Amino acid sequence: MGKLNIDTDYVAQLAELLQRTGLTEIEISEGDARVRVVKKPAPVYEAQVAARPAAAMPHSVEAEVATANAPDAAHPGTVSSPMVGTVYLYPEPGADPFVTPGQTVSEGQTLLIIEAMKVMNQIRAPRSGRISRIFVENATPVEFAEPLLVIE
Amino acid sequence: MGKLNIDTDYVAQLAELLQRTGLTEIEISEGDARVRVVKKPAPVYEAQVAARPAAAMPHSVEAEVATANAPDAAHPGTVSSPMVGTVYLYPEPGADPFVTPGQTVSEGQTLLIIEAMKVMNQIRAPRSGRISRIFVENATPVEFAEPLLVIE
Amino acid sequence: MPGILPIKKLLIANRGEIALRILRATKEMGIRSVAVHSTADGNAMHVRLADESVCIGPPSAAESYLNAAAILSAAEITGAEAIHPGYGFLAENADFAQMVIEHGFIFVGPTPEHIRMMGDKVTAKAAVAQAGIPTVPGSEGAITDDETAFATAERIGYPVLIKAAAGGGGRGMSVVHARSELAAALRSTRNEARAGFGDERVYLEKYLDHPRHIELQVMADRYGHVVHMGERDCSLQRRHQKIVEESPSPVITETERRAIGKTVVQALEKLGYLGAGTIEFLYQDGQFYFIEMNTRIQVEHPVTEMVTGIDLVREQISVAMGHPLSVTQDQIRIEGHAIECRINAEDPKTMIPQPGKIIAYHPPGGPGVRVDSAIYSGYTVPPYYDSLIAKLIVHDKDRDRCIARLERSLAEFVIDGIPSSIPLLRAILAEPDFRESRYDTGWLERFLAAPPGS
Amino acid sequence: MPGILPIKKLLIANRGEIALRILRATKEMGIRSVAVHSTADGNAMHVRLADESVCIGPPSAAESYLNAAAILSAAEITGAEAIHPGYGFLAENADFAQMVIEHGFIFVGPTPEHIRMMGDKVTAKAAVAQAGIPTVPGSEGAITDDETAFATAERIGYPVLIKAAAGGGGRGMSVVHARSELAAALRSTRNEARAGFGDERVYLEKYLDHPRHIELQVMADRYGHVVHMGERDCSLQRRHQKIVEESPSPVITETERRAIGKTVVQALEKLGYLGAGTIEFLYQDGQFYFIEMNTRIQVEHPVTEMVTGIDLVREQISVAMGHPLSVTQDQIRIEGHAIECRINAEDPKTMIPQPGKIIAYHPPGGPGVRVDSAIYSGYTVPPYYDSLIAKLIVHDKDRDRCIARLERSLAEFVIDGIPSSIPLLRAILAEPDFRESRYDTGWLERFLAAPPGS
Repeated sequence: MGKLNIDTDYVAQLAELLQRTGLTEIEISEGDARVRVVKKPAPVYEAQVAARPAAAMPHSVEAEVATANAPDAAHPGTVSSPMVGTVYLYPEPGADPFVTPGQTVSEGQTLLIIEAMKVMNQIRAPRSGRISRIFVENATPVEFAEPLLVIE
Repeated sequence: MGKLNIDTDYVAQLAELLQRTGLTEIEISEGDARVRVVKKPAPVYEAQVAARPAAAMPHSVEAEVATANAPDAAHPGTVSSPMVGTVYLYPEPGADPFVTPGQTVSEGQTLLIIEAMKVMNQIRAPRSGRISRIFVENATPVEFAEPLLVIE
Repeated sequence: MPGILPIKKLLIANRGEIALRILRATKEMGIRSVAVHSTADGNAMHVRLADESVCIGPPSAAESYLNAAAILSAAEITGAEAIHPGYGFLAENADFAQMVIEHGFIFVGPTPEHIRMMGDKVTAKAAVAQAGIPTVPGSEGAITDDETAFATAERIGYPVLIKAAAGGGGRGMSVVHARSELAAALRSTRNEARAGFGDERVYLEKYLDHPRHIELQVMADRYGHVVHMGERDCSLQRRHQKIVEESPSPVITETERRAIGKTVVQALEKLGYLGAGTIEFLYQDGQFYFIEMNTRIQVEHPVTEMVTGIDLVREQISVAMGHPLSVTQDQIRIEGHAIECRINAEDPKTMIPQPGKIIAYHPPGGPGVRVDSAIYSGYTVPPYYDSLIAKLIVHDKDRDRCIARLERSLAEFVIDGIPSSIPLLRAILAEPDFRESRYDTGWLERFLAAPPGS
Repeated sequence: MPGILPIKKLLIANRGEIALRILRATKEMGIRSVAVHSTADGNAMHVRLADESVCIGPPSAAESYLNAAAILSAAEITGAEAIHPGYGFLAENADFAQMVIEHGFIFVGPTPEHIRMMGDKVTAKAAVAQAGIPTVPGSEGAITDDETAFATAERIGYPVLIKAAAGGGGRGMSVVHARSELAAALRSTRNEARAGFGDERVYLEKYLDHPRHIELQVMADRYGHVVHMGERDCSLQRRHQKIVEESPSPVITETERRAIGKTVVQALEKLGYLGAGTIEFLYQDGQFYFIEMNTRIQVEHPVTEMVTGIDLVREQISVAMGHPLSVTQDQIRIEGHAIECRINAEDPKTMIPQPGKIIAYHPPGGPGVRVDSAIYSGYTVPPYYDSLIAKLIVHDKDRDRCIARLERSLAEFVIDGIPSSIPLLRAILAEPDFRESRYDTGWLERFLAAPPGS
């Protein structure tokens, strides 16, 4: 059985890295050698406090929006609102919508309009792709960073 | 089957490293050798609340007593004070103490006196054995449940 | 000042929020504090914040907070000069007060004689009646003939209550609304009493069918000065447990307040009372009827503190030291409105106590909000004692604003891990009867028996 | 009532404790609330408690809380009728107030004209001086000859300050204590100014070597009524940041209070001011010298609320709706004493902000204690904004008792996980200079530079 050598500098270096990066665990293996350092995350407690008052309090618009969109908001193709305002899906009343789910769009194409301070702001596609989902409805308010639609 | 060797220096070194780096776990394996040291994370929330206000506040008699005696209070042979009062180790000033460390006592033998409400209460040995430690000093106050001495 | 007995160290013979309340007063007065506690309360807030603490016994109150010998021993070994009993436990135990004094300590409260006098309902009623405080009118003794019954009923006014002398707990009583019903009711109650208790003697007493519970806060010093600090309306009760208290009472006029205040002050001057006290009345149709006197600080004292600006616990300790009252009657003003809500660790529906661990605690803040509580996040409410865990007291210019402030404060209040009475309190506050002050001592039980949604 | 513009929904254009303070007022007034917040503040207390909330931008204040377009859009999409700016951010931005009004919303604050007037030090000083408020006396313009310098110094009294017109930040200034030093000092300051700034023009101004910062709280309605609510003494400052504020000032007499109050009220009546405002003065040797006027609610407004019993934020919203003031000058009484301590998330020694996660939070309670704070256990103080995390305000009968109550409250206060200024506040409170009111605006910096233990 071979003697185990501790490279304290090595571990300390990893610890420092852990600290700096905010990671909770580092594991490095090379051949049959393996080093793993872990730093347990802080409790536990905050989650409960954070969750409970919100539940006990009146629902906010934001909380509802967040709940409804949270799963999709994480999608890498999500286009979020760059401003607070009212979203319009049609160039004018009675017209066809700018885009519909399933449609393919090219970069720079107008996706929808957000009216803020009486100004109509065209929101353009940041990349080409297929519209897989539209979260917002016509003539409804949107917040900053609220998911608008997904381009896949 | 090879004998398991514990390299205490090695483990101590890891423990020291753990302490110094603030890590909670270190695991090192090389070939079929593997060492893993863990230090449980600092207590969960309530313990912190419990600890901090006390630390920030003036020390209480109780806290000091608890700190001094806590490890021994858990000893199964500990005799605790059944009342609040003033403890006396001697039957009268100038006399020999009722008991001394190392002495063997028999069940029912007077160990010390606790004065409460001007009444002298003889505290008797609940079992026979050897006095291994006396925690209290003569003519000092004791609380309810405060460890007095240990009979082994 | 001559006759002053300075208190440098005070022992707090209580636990929970009132122990913390007394502790806060000692800190502000520069008095060192000694907390006593059972083994179940080693982590209690007042123990942590006290200058010294002494464990006095096991969890059982009988062996700890009611253990007079242990408490006196704790005072002796710590060198405290005075003992504050709080409320409950030994607060109205005349023997304890006597022992405290005999052992050379200052008892923060009235004399043992006054505690004893007021501790017995019969002697208390007789003493205050003689001192001029109105009591519930009734027959002098047992009524044996109809003539005396008619005359008595005429004198005290209908409706009257016929009570069997040997009865109790609601048995052997009947209410008579008019003269025409009296003779028959007397006969049947006597028969019932004879059959039920083997004793046919009955009494007559005025019957109050929609009384409010109104109590007057008083404070007296060693120099014969007595002041009152207005009333508290504590009509919202369940099984005689107060839930919501307010000051001033929404049904008392300034004239009534002055009149009953003057009566009470004069009576206590006659009796030579000392310290804090509360005279409890039933109030109906403009009349006050004495129930009992509490010879201690009350749970609901903060509402009086909020409307008068007077620190009652500080004043208690101050007069116990021999200082004269810090205020005269004409300096006491009732300003704005204050309401206290008692928050218990209990199921809000069944009101069954639910001790346990508090995972999250966040009290409300902002203007006009006071919280008296000894709990904190991570604290475990022990199962051995009272379920009161917090008092929320709110002050504002008038009753409507006070209720609005109370509602927003209750909505902010977070107590997690155990159920609390906060939902019940919010439900009560939402009731039109409460908002319009239409409630008597029976209202809450009726509300709980048949809530509007049922 | 004619001319009333009811507010049913109000947007709070701020964050932190003042957003929560405004929110509490709306709840108590029955007004629906809209919180706006950056992406960093999604978990903020005021966001959670608001009826509605709108995310208005990324963490950077410039793109969120200072983003007028986003805030107005948020008001539009939620249908709010009014915007309360709080303090800081857009509170004293006249253009923003103008935009709010032009978009048809009520701005809870004064007119844009008054904000603009008071936002410029020169026009502000001229305006208030003309309205009768005392300002720091000095030369009318640049001083070019010694004769004018002598005459001016004679008029305003020694010591005087020679200030280079182009100077600033403490450079290009010299203090002259006597006539004999003036000519030489003028020469050297001119030379310095010419060398340093290429401009040798200098001004003369009265030099205050131990001033206190005293400010008057005022409130005005649309009907020309103005009242003042006494003063706040905010002399404990570090780098012009107030740390401890109290009311009444321990150095102002009732006569002085009335006189300066009357002067200020008359001046604001002349100016036709509306809403809440604060006139800040330096005070030395019995004289007041105007510094500036803040046209908004102040951080330290609670001390005034505690001694007057007036809810200033409620009053602000009420007068913004067009209601007349709820009180007249003779109904306003200063009762007892109040002190506010600002608790910052910062290293108590270096005073460097230390944002981070709060592991445990337990505010003090009991009588006379108010906490205005938007933090809670588990909350993370974001690094983007002000480090103020809590205000502890204490009220009691007099200053000594108020300090004792403050000390016990600070000792009870638990904020764990990040450092706070609580230890610094406790150290200040322990200082004899503070206890005996011997401090001026330079005291705290001297104390911090050389604490007694050093």
